[in-house]
Order: sequence, then structure tokens, then C-alpha cells
Amino acid sequence: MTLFQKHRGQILFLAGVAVALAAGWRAFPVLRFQRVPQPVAFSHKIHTDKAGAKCEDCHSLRDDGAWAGIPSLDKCAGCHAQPMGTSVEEKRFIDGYVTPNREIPWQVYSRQPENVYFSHAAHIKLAHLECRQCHGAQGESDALGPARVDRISGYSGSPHFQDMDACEDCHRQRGAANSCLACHK
Amino acid sequence: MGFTRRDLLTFTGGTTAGLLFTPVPWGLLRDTAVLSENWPGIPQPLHGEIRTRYTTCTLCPAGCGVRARCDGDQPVGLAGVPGHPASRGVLCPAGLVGHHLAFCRDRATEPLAHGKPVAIESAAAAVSAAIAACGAREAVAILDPRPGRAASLVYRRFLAELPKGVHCAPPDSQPNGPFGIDLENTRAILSFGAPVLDGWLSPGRVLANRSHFQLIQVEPAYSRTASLADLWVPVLPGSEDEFATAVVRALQGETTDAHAMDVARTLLRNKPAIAVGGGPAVARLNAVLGSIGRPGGFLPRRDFTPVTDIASVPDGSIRVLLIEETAGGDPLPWDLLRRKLVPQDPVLVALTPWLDGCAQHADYVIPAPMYLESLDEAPTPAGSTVAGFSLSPALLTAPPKLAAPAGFVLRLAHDSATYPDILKRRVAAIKKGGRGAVFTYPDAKSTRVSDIADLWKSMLGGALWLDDPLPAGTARGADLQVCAGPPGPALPPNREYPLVLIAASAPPPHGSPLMSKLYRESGLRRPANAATVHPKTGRDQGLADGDRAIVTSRAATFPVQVVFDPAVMPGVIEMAGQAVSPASIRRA
Amino acid sequence: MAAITPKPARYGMAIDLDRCTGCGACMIACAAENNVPPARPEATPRTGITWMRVYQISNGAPFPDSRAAFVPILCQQCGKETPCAAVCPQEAVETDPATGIVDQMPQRCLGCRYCMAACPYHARYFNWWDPQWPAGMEKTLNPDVATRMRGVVEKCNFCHGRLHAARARAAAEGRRELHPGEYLPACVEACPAAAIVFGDLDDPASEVARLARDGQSFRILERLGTEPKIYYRTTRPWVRKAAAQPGPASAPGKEPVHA
Amino acid sequence: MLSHIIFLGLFYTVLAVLSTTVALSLYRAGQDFRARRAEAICWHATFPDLPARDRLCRHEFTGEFSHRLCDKAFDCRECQQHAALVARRPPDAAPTPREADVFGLEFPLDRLYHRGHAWAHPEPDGTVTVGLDALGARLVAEPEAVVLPAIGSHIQTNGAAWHVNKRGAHVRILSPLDGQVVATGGPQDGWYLKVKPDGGRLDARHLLRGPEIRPWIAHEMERLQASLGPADQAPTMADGGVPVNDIAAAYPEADWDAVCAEIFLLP
Amino acid sequence: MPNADTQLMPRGVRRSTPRQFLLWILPWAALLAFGVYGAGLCLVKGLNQTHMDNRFAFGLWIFLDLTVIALGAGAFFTGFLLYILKKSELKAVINSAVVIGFICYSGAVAALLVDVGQPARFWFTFWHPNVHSMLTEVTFCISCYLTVLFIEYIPIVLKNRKLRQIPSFLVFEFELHKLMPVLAGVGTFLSFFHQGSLGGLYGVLRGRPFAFREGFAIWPSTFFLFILSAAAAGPAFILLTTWLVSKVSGKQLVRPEVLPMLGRISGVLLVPYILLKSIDTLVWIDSTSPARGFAAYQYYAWKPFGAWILFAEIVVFGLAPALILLRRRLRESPAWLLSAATLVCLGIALNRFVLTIQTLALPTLPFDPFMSYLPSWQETATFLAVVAYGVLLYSFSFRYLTLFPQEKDLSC
Repeated sequence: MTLFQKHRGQILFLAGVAVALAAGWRAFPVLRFQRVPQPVAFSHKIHTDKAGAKCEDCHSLRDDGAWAGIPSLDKCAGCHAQPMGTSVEEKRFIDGYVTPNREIPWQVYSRQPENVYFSHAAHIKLAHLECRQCHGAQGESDALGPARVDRISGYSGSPHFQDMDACEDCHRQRGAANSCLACHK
Repeated sequence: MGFTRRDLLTFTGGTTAGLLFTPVPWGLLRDTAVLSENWPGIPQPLHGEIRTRYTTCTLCPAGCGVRARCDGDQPVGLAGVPGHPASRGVLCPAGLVGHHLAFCRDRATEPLAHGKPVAIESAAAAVSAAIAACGAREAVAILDPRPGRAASLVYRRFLAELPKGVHCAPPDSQPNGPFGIDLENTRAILSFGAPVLDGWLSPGRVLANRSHFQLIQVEPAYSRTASLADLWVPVLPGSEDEFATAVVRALQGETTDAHAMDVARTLLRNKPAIAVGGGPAVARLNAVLGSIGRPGGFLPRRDFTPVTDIASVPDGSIRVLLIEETAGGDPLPWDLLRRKLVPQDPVLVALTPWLDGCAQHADYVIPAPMYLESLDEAPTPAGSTVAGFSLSPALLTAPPKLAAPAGFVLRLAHDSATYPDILKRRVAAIKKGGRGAVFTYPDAKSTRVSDIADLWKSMLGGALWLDDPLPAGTARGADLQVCAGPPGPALPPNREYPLVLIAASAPPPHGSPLMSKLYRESGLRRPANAATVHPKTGRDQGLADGDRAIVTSRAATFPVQVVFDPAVMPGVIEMAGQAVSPASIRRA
Repeated sequence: MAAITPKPARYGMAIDLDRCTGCGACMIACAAENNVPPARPEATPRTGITWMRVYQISNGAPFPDSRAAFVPILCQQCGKETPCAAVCPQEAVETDPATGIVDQMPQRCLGCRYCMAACPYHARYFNWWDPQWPAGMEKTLNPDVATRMRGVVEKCNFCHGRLHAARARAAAEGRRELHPGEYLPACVEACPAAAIVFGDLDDPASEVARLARDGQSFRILERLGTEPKIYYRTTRPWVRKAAAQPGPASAPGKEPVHA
Repeated sequence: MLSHIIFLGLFYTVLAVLSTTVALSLYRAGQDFRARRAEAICWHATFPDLPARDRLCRHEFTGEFSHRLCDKAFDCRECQQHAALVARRPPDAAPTPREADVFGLEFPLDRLYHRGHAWAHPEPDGTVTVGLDALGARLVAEPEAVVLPAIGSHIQTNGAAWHVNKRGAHVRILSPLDGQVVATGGPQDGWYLKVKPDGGRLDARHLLRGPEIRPWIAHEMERLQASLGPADQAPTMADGGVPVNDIAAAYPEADWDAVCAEIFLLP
Repeated sequence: MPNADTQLMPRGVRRSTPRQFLLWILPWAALLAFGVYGAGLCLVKGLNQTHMDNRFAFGLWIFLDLTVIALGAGAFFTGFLLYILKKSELKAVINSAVVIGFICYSGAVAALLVDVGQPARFWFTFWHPNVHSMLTEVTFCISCYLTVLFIEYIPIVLKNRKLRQIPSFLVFEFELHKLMPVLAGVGTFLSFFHQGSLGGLYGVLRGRPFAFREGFAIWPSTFFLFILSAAAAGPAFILLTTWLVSKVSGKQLVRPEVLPMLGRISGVLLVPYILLKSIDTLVWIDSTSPARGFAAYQYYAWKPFGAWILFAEIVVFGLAPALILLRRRLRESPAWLLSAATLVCLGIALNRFVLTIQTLALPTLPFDPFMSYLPSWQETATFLAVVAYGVLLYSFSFRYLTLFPQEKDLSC
């Protein structure tokens, strides 16, 4: 008691510091992003294992070097016109999207501002990067995690895609172009 | 003991200090930075697959090939088709942004009867009734802005059925009659006011040949062509024909007019030479130059069908007038049209994409599809020495309730065929004729018609059919006249109208909003309301540069902005798109 | 590392003033290509945005001896002591060593307009308004170019979107180097008179390098020492005088050149 | 790169200097409070802001100087000048009267007077009685409020000893000595505090005494007169008349706050 | 209570009655409100509210900033003389100088924030500084110096009659005041740099041969000219304001010898300035400008910017006041002194005007016309708002704080 009285000031101050650290390191990173679930329970694992698909089979480059991105519904419908398995999820997916032929509103993990320019062609064909080097083990994942959307900026908060510094560092290490318009438009 | 304010302050101090060692400040800073770099609410482009599609421009008679860069199905950029025989891979400023026209204001989007929306059927019924009700000596006329199309054929057929049907066209819609101009071999062009370097024929073709012809511009206006010509002969307005005559006499060695001699010498030094624009004297001049039917001159082509000039239709004779307006064309002066109509309740039908043209006066407005919104056709490219034809496939999805003019006339004729069917027939006819070659846009190759299996398909993919040239020496002297327009009016300036109003190049009546770059956001082109005068003339009229003023001519009065330009002929007022006439100007 | 970065180029233009008819196709093509918004009703030549602007110049002679010429002015991509890049307080302007193109980053721009005061060619434009397109017309925006917002400066960057596209196409074929002519700015492509030649000034084989070398070519305000990369050429002496000789030609009393 | 280092280096140095300056002064301020320097500092911060006429050196009263402003904030204990002068002073033989009547105000000569009109009187028991002198007393006669320090609290020379309110004037009476308050009285008792001086005995070097009093009070009267505004027929001392007991009451429209500030050395 | 107001004023000085004060404040407050509305329009609707354009990228506001900051230089220079060179006579005006400095700089910064197109990005300059840009230097120094002025302002506020009754304030003030020389030093350092950089701002524009100047190391000659001219104008402006305030308030605020002394300082600095300026101009006319193909006479061919501007700048607003201020006899007579000070301040304003407005008005492209520009009412209003803000802040400071320590003694 007396001890507390004696150092009341310091103790309160330190308490403040402690609270701040806890909030800053624990709470903030969670609160900073909004987690948006994916509309369909999709398993890369199953598709790679069972269907033996490779990344390029669904995520492909166009001839002009543009990135086709996430395949459209007909790609899925190609196999899932009728249920292939017995899972409820698949049924829900077919009824919800394939049958009414409604495009799937996928949540993009790497949503960037309009002024960001990224060429998959350059990174795959020239720099020969593996998909996982940027996308992590997404290819083996059994379920799609939610997309993390920054509450303030509204763009992707996924660790791989949220910072220009990451791009710049890699470009610097590999001696690639680092001028503004090399990656902005 | 309680929690005092001092304690609170200490605690807050602690938290602030602590926060500096967490990701919070930098995280927030970064996020706000990204936010401030990408303010919401700014329009952003789509991101579909980039495709290339081809079509043909129908905004003007030039018939240029168009290569469209599409984002998904949406064209986001237009460019010329390399190697295109008529346009040489070039588009004019208006053509480059033709895909914006669909988004302009003043569009007609639904049929109107006396200003009220109606169903297309009832509009058609009403028009048919009006036609049926025509008296014996009352004419039904269709004003065809671009004769020589499949659509024109539809009009002729329909009108042929009627007791008194007139297929007419705006003045000067067939400038050189059955003749094309063999630019590729011309060495000198004597132009009487023709905008040779400012959108004449098809700009690409003219400029591609610019380096090997001398250009002599005979024109009172300090036009773009005049200012860039090798020689500019500024003549008094209306005296072009005199000068032409003088040149003729000079060529025959009869005159001593220095200018004329000078011009004549140039023409003789650079043969073959041609004279374009102007009146009857110009036709004589061409005859003297021997430029008819010779390489480097005027070469006749096959597809010509003469059309009545609306100006030559007797006044007060038309009961029902259907006017087709194109997306790019200039509306005709209303007073000219009104003169032609019967005095008592005439019926005016506007087949137009625009509400601000003749639609303002029309009893019935039939909304035509905008450029690129429907399958259309481009007839023989302007100035081509051989007949030509190309389709203009649609790149945009049209709003509902639109009706192609030809389609509407077919409906009036109770013909079950649709406009596309007509186009199909035209293509089939070309195939059947077996003459000529087809230039296909995607591969920029020319193939004989006879070697193409499915002409329709390749035409739909973007293609230009060009007829084979006629054998030399088929020009008929009788046709010489059609090379010439009417003679210019003689203009003795009088007290009431001390000055002469002459035409300067005008902004297109309709165009992409981006045309503002030329007319408002830079001084490159003068806006429509600019009245350009020589500084001296201006001062004599008590004006200063930049003044607001009123120009009065016999026809009308316009509010204008005065622009001083020492290059302009003293005593004239240059104004966009005005017919030559005496006029006066005073400060507003 | 040379493997990663392609051989640096020094892109430039040679513009033939004798061919230019001042039709303005380059201005329109430029605006459409780079998502430059149309003018607001209040806009004037002094507040409008035209990355490429064609000035009409005159020999100053009165009727009937007057002649006109047209001078397209775009960012001259200064190669040395680039005035705008030097003054930008927050590195929103830089010269790309790989292309020699002077980059402008509107998203970094503070809108202080110091660069505009610094530019002798008046080739930089400020967004006085938020960009606006007629309803539906935003569908026609070019996906390769980001739109800008109010309050920032923008300028010609040799249609950098087209450079991106060209590089992507090349990359898809596994190429780092671009073929000559594979990358052309919109104005070059659009010019009906083929008055603009574009290419790598450092490539001695290129047409533009040849034109830049020959005697007819000059650069505007060359003596400022900023090494612009836009070359102009004409055989008409008065045009050369009016466009090349530094110092204001439109002396007071004389009618100002309408531009 | 180098330019970045130089530039940002300079910038951060500047920031560092600024923040240290502020932090340092805050820290020092804290220190001052702990080391009981606050009172002295307040007085030292106040003294230069007093008008020159309030800052005359006491030796000007005794004629040792024609004109001299005090530069030690009335703390003669630190003043060599004072020490020297006092040393040179001949011990005056003539026994001074026990009571000095100055313009009809009693200034008992066994008391020592502070420039702020507090008097100190050493008692045999070693404590010192502190009170308000005749002039002061008449200025605050029947004060509306008196705020006395808590018994046991410590007061410092030239620090606030106690406060009185009079007609909207908040007056702090400057303490004539350092010491601990052992008892408190009030206006009615004729004294305010009994103080146990630090170091056992009263250091009175800075307090006025004997012959200094008359010229000092004369000077104070002038200031009072001046601050009371235009000399009028009011019954004060300027004409040698006896000052009324409650001057405030006699000057209903005088700005009393200003008057008290003048006499009690408020800034 | 009625005299709560007087309770806040320093003792021993007379101030106008609350009624009079209110009457004085109201019009300025109204002006401020009007200006803030104009500025608000510019912030909300964007800079299209101004009459600036792509050719006149800078306008009234930049002119205001440069002038105001030059006039505000009195704060740093007086501080420098007082605390570093121990020129203690300047105690009489230092507080006033600090307040004026604070007003000028805060006003300038406020105007700048309205002037930029994206105010929300103002801190980018600190985040990604381009250290080669004079504007970066200006931004950094001004923001720092504004902080300094703020810290220097604190003690003056804490000395307010009410606040000083709180011992901790007084003690803090006392301790802070002991460190004033440090602040003065930092302030001087910063001021030297940003006053210079403001000059450099235009001197480095090689695209504008009218403004471009050769220089030493990274600094064009205008850098040094600006420092000198600002240092000369600062005291003159303090002189002017002090006189003005004493006229408006009808009091003697400082001893009679103070103002002439300020005048003398100004004069002494003016001489080298005019000298260097003349040399610089000659060098520019003779080599700098011609070397870039621009004959200097061209610049003066357009009305209203004739060669008279040069004459005015150097002779009328430079040499003349310098001579007046250096002659003791003239200096001593208020009429001469004040007219000289006025000339100095006007001269600075003219100099800044020439650099901002004339530089932009002159064409650089051979075929380019001469441009003119008139500010819109929103711009003017914002400009006036800064003035009104200054008057208000100064009025309040003068009423409730001790800006002129000598006033108390002089008042009786």
C-alpha cells in the first residue's frame, strides 16, 4: 500500500505503457482489417490432388501477357455441371451459381489501388518466380481463408500484398527496375 | 483514495509513450496515406480481356477503316487500319473518339410523335397515313444524306411505288458526280475553297500523297488549307469563278493577270493537274487542263446514280418529308427545308440519332442507332476512283426502341425484309458480280472477290470491297458539268452590310466531349462563335480583340466573340459554317 | 543483374513541322489514351488538360503574306537537370533510367504546382476539377492508365500504359527487349501526316536518332541546357526562327500569336 | 544519399534540440518545486516586472545613493554592496526612540520591516512574530478574507506568507523570513503568524529598521498617493494629516486592486 | 464581475474599455469569417475557385507567403541580436517581435495549406523528402521554425496576470526563459535557411530565365539576397508595427531611442543588400540571362512590368531608405524614420511580387503570349483572412499580455 502510494506515479505510467503495448501488438493488427469470407468453400488441395490440376490450368496468362486471374464460372461448370461428390458445399455451389449461371463474387486477396501495375508475365516468364513465392502455400490449402480488407484504405491487407516496400526490396535485390512508373500507371 | 486527474494524465502519458513502440502509428499513417492517394469516387476503368475488333467509320463519306481496342466488349480506343486503301491507317480527330458519341447528350432514344413518346408501330402507321393522304401534286420526299448506299436503294424503291416520290440529297452531296480523283498520280491541285488539308475526301489518303502534289488554294478565307498551301490566292468572296476563268485564259495565253499567269505556270509545270471545288468555270478549267478521264485527274467510276438536289426541288411542293440524319453529319439549314414544304400542315419525319437537329421541327422523330450501335454500311469512299463498299459492324449494344432509317422505310413499304437483309443482298450482289477485290482489315490483305468463299462473313470481320477500275477513256463530255457546283454569288458590299461573311471550318455539330481539347481547352481551333476579322477591319467597325459582338447577315443574326487576326482578308468576317453573304458586325 | 534490366533506352521524338496540318488528332488520341477527362464548362485553354497541345504559330506577316505552322508541344522529357524533377518536394517526379521518360506520380503529388512554375514548356497540367465523364462514358476509359483526382499535376509520359502493354506482350513471349516500333505513343500512331517519329535516341539505327542528328532538327529552348528529347524539324526558315529562337517572339504591340 | 543524411540529420538535430529544451525546462521546473525554489523563483520572475519606482535600493532612502535600483530582488543577504555599506556605517550612539510615529502611523522600532509591509519581531522563545505594518494594515483594514498557511507549513523570504482579500484585490503578503509556521493569528490579533525561523535565529539583513523606516514610508506614501489617483482633498497623509484607519473606505472609487498591487509589490 | 476583463490585463497599463475593444475587434472578426468562408470554398470545391491556371500556377497566395515571411523575419533577427549578440535594448520589442513572427508564419502556413491541391498529403514531404528541392528545405525549416516561435510565445502567454498566479506556470516560464538563447540560436539557423530557400525557390528555376540565377554550391544568389533583405525588412516592420500600435492605442510603448535604433539596424543591413542586389542584377543582365538565349531587355518589354521596376526596387525602395536610415539626423525625426521603414517594407513586397508574379507572367516559349492574372474573390478573401487573423491575434496579445515591458514605466 505505502509502496504503491510512494511510486503511484511510476506504476500508473508503466501500467499505461503495458496497456498500450498489449493493444498495439495484439488488438490493432486484428482490428485493422475486416475479414471477408469467400462465397464458396473451395479446396485447392482437392483440385490439385483429385483433379490433378496445376496452377496454370486455371490461372493463366493471355497471349498479350495480361493475367486472366481467377477463372470464370464456365471453367467450374465444365466439371461441376452435376455434383461430382456428395458434399453439401458442392451442392450449395451448384444450386447457387452453376444452375442459375451466376458468376462467383470471389474476394481477391491482392486487391491493389488502380494505379498499381503488376505484370504476372514479367514475374513468371522473365523472373521465373514460383507462385508460392508471393502467394504462399495457397495452392495446397484445403480451405480458402477470408480476405483481409484494410478498414481505412479499403485495399488488401494480406501480408504478401499490402506493402510497396516488399516489392521494392525484391526488385532491388534482383536489380530490377525500381522507378515509379515501372510498377505504377 | 480515488483516481485523480493527475493519475489519469500520468496513465495517458504512459499509453502515448507505449503506443510509439507499437505498429499503431505507422500502420495508421500508411493506411491514411493509401487512402489519400486513392480518393474514392474517382471513375475507374473496367478490367476485362483486351480484344481487337474491326469496323468502318460511317461518320463521314470518307469511309475509313477502324481498329477498335475493346475491354471485354466495350471499345476503349479507336485507331486506323494500317494499309486501308481509302484511309491509309488514319482516323480524323472525330473518328478517333467516335465510340464516345453514344454517351453524348441530345440523343434521340425513343420514337416521338409531336414531342410525345409513342410506339414505333403507331409512328409508322401515322406516317403511312400521312403519305396516303397526299394530294396528287404533293410530293413525298426522302432526304438521303449519303446517296449510293444500300439504304438509298431502299428509299428509291419505296418512293418509286408512290405517285410522286422524290429521292433527294443535300446540296453538294456528290461533289464530283461519277468521278473519283486519282490523287496518287496528281502533281498539282488548284483548289477553289475545297478544304484539301482539312478533312477533304479521306484525310489519310490526301496526306499520304501530300508530298507529291503542289497545292494552290484559291480562297478568300485564311483557312487551314490556305495557310498551309504552297500558294494561297486570296480572291474576293464570290469571285472564284472569275479567277478560274482568268486561269483558263492564262492557260490559253490570253490574259495578263499576274496571279492567274503565276498559277497557270505552276499548273503547266506540274502535270497532271486538277482543279477542284468552285463553279462552272472550274469545270471548263479542268477541261482545258485535260484532267477528265486521265490518270492523275478525274476518273469515272461505275456506281453513280444521280440524285435530285434538294435545292432544285420546287418550293412548297413536299407534303411528307423524311429526313435521314447521320451521327456525324451537319444538319441542313432549316429555312431551306421549310421553303420546300407545302405551306399547310406538312409532315416532317426525322430519322435521326439526334434531338437537336431537324428533330426540333419534326412531327415524328424515329430514333436512329448511333454510330457503332448497329450494323451499318459505308458506300464508296469519298473521292475514290472505283466503286467501293464496306460494312460497319456494331461494337456497342444499342438501347432498345431504336430503328435504322432504312429499316423504318422498309416498314413503311410493308417490306418484310430488315436492313441487314438489304445489306446481305448488296454483298451477295457484289459476290455475284465477281468484280474487284476485298481488303480485309485484320490481316490487311487484298483478295479477289471470286476467291472468297463467304464474303458476308469476311465483310462482317471488317473489310472494304473495291471495284475494278473502268477502262480508260470512258469519260463522257456530258458529265463534265457535274464536276462543278453552282457559281458563287456576286457580293457588292453595300451600306447596310459593309462586310462579307465567309465560312471558316466549324466544330463538328456532334462529337465526343473530348473534342473540347481542340475547341475549348486549347486555342488550336476557333470555337463556333468566333468571328475572325482583320484588326484594321475590326477597328473600323469600332471593335477590339475579344469583344462580344453581333453579326447580322441577310439570313440571320448571331452573337459572336471577335478575334483579331492580321492574316484574314480585310473587309470579311470569317465564321464557322456560314454561307457567303453580305453582313455587318457591331459590338454587343 | 544486367540480365534483369533490359538495355536502357532513351526514348525521344522527331516531329516534322512541315507535315503537321494542325488537325489535332494527336491531342484527341492522347486524351482518349490517357483517360484525360473532357473539359468542364468553365474550362479555358489555361485551365484545360492537354498532355499534347498543338500551338498555331504565324510568320507575323499581315494579309495576304501570312503563313501558319503548327507546333505540337508535349512534355519534352528533359534529360539533364530536369527542371520539374529537381524541384518536386516529395519525389513525385523522377527520370526513369531505363527509358529516359520523366515520370509523374499523381498519387504522390501534393499539388504545390512548383513543377509547373519550373517547366519552361508549360507541358504540365493541374487538375483544377475532379475528373468527370458523361454518364456511361467511364466505360470507355483505358484500363492501362489510372485516372487522376483533383488537385494533382499530370503530364505526358510517352503513353506509359502502352509501354507496360508492350513489355507484358514481350514478357509473354519470354523477351526482355522490345522490338523497335513495338511501343508507340498514341499521338505517333494517330498522326495522319506521320509527322511524328518515335524511338530510341540511343539506338543509332533508329529513324528518330537519324532525324535528330541531321541538320534540319532543332530543339525548343535548347540553350536552357535541359537536353530535351523532342526534336523538331522544318525546312521553312521563318518556322525555324519562330519556334527555335529563344525569347518571346510575340513582342507587345504585335498581335499575340493565337495559341 | 549523402545529401539525404546531411539534410535529415540537421532536421532531426533541430527537433532533438527543441524537444530537449522544452523537456529540460519542464524537468527543471519540477526540480525547483522539490527543492522549494518555487517561491523564490516566482518572486524573481515577478521583481523585474515591477515598475522601477517600486524597485529602489534601500540605500537610496538613507541617501547613500542618489539613485539606485535593486538588482537582488530585495534580498540584501546576497548583496555585497549592502554588506559593504553596512560595514562602513558608523554605529549611531544616540538611542533611537522605541516608537516611531511616521505621519501618524506607528512603526515600533523593535520590529523589522519587509519591503512588502510585513514586520517581523523576534520573540525571546526564539520564534518570530510576523504581522502587517501600519500602512499595510490600513490598506486591508477589515479584509473580506484572510488565507493563512497551515500550521507546520514552511514559508520563505519573499515568498507568499499569507493572502488577504480586500475589495476585489487578492493580496499576497511577502514573507519576511524563512521558517516554519507554529501559530497563526489574524488582523484582530495585531499579528498573523508565529514562525520558527530556519537555523534557529532570524537573519534580518534584508529587513528595514530604525532610520530607514521614515524615508521608506515617505516613499511608500508617494506611491500610494500616485496609485490612489489625482491628489484630492481626501484625508490622507500628503498634507501631513493622519491617514484614516480604512483608506479603502475613504476612496470608494479608487481601483483598489491597483493600489494594493502597488504597495504590496504585486506584478 | 465587470472587471474580469481588466483582471486579465497587465497591471499599470491602460487599455481600451471592453466596449471600444469589441468595436475594434468586430470588423476584423467579420473579415476573418468571410475569408475563412472563401478558403473553405477552395478546400471543399477545389482550386478551381481561384483564378490561378496552368500558366499562373502560383498566385496571390505565394506572393503573400513570401512577403509575410520576409516581414516576419524581425522575430528571428531581433532574437538573434538580443540573445546571441546581447543587444539588450531590444528587450523593449522582443515580445512584440515574437508575436508578429508567430502571426506571420502561422498565417503563411495556413495559406499554404489552402494553396496546395491535396492538403491531406502535406506530410508526404516529410515522408519522402526530395532533399534537392528548395521547397523541401522551406517546408522543413518553416514547420520547425513555427514550432520555435510557438515555444517562444509560451512564456509571453504564461506571464499573463491571471496565469502567472499559478506558480508552476511561472516557474516553467522562468526555466524556459533561461534557455531562450538556445531557441534563438535554432531560430536563427532555421530562418537563415528558409529565408534563403524561399529565394532559392525561384533562383533555381532554370526553365525561367527571368528568375534563374547562378550561385554558390547548391544555392543561387537569390538565396543570399533573400536572407539579407529579410533581415533588413524585419526590424523595419517591427518599427512600423510598434509605431502603428502606439498610434492606435494612443500610448508610448517604448523609449524614444528604440525605434531609431531599429531603423539603424535595418539601414545597416540594407546597404549590403542593395550592393549585392545591384551586382547580381548586372551579372544576370550581362551573362546569366543571355547565356540562355534571353536578352534581358525583353523581360521589361511588357506593360506594366517596365524597367521602372528595377529602378524602384534598387533605388526608390532600397538606396533611398538606406540613406535616410543611416543619417542620424533624419533617423531621429519620426516622419523620415517612418517613411523610410515603409519604403523598406514596400520594397520587400515589390521584390517578392516581381519574383512570383512577373516570373510567371513572362512567356518562355518563343510563340507564347504574355499572360496576366487577377485573383478571384475567394483568393483575395483568404488573403484578407490572414491579415485579419494577424490583427486579431495581435490585438488580443497586446491587450492581455505584456508585449512592451517599458510601457508600464512610461505610462506614468
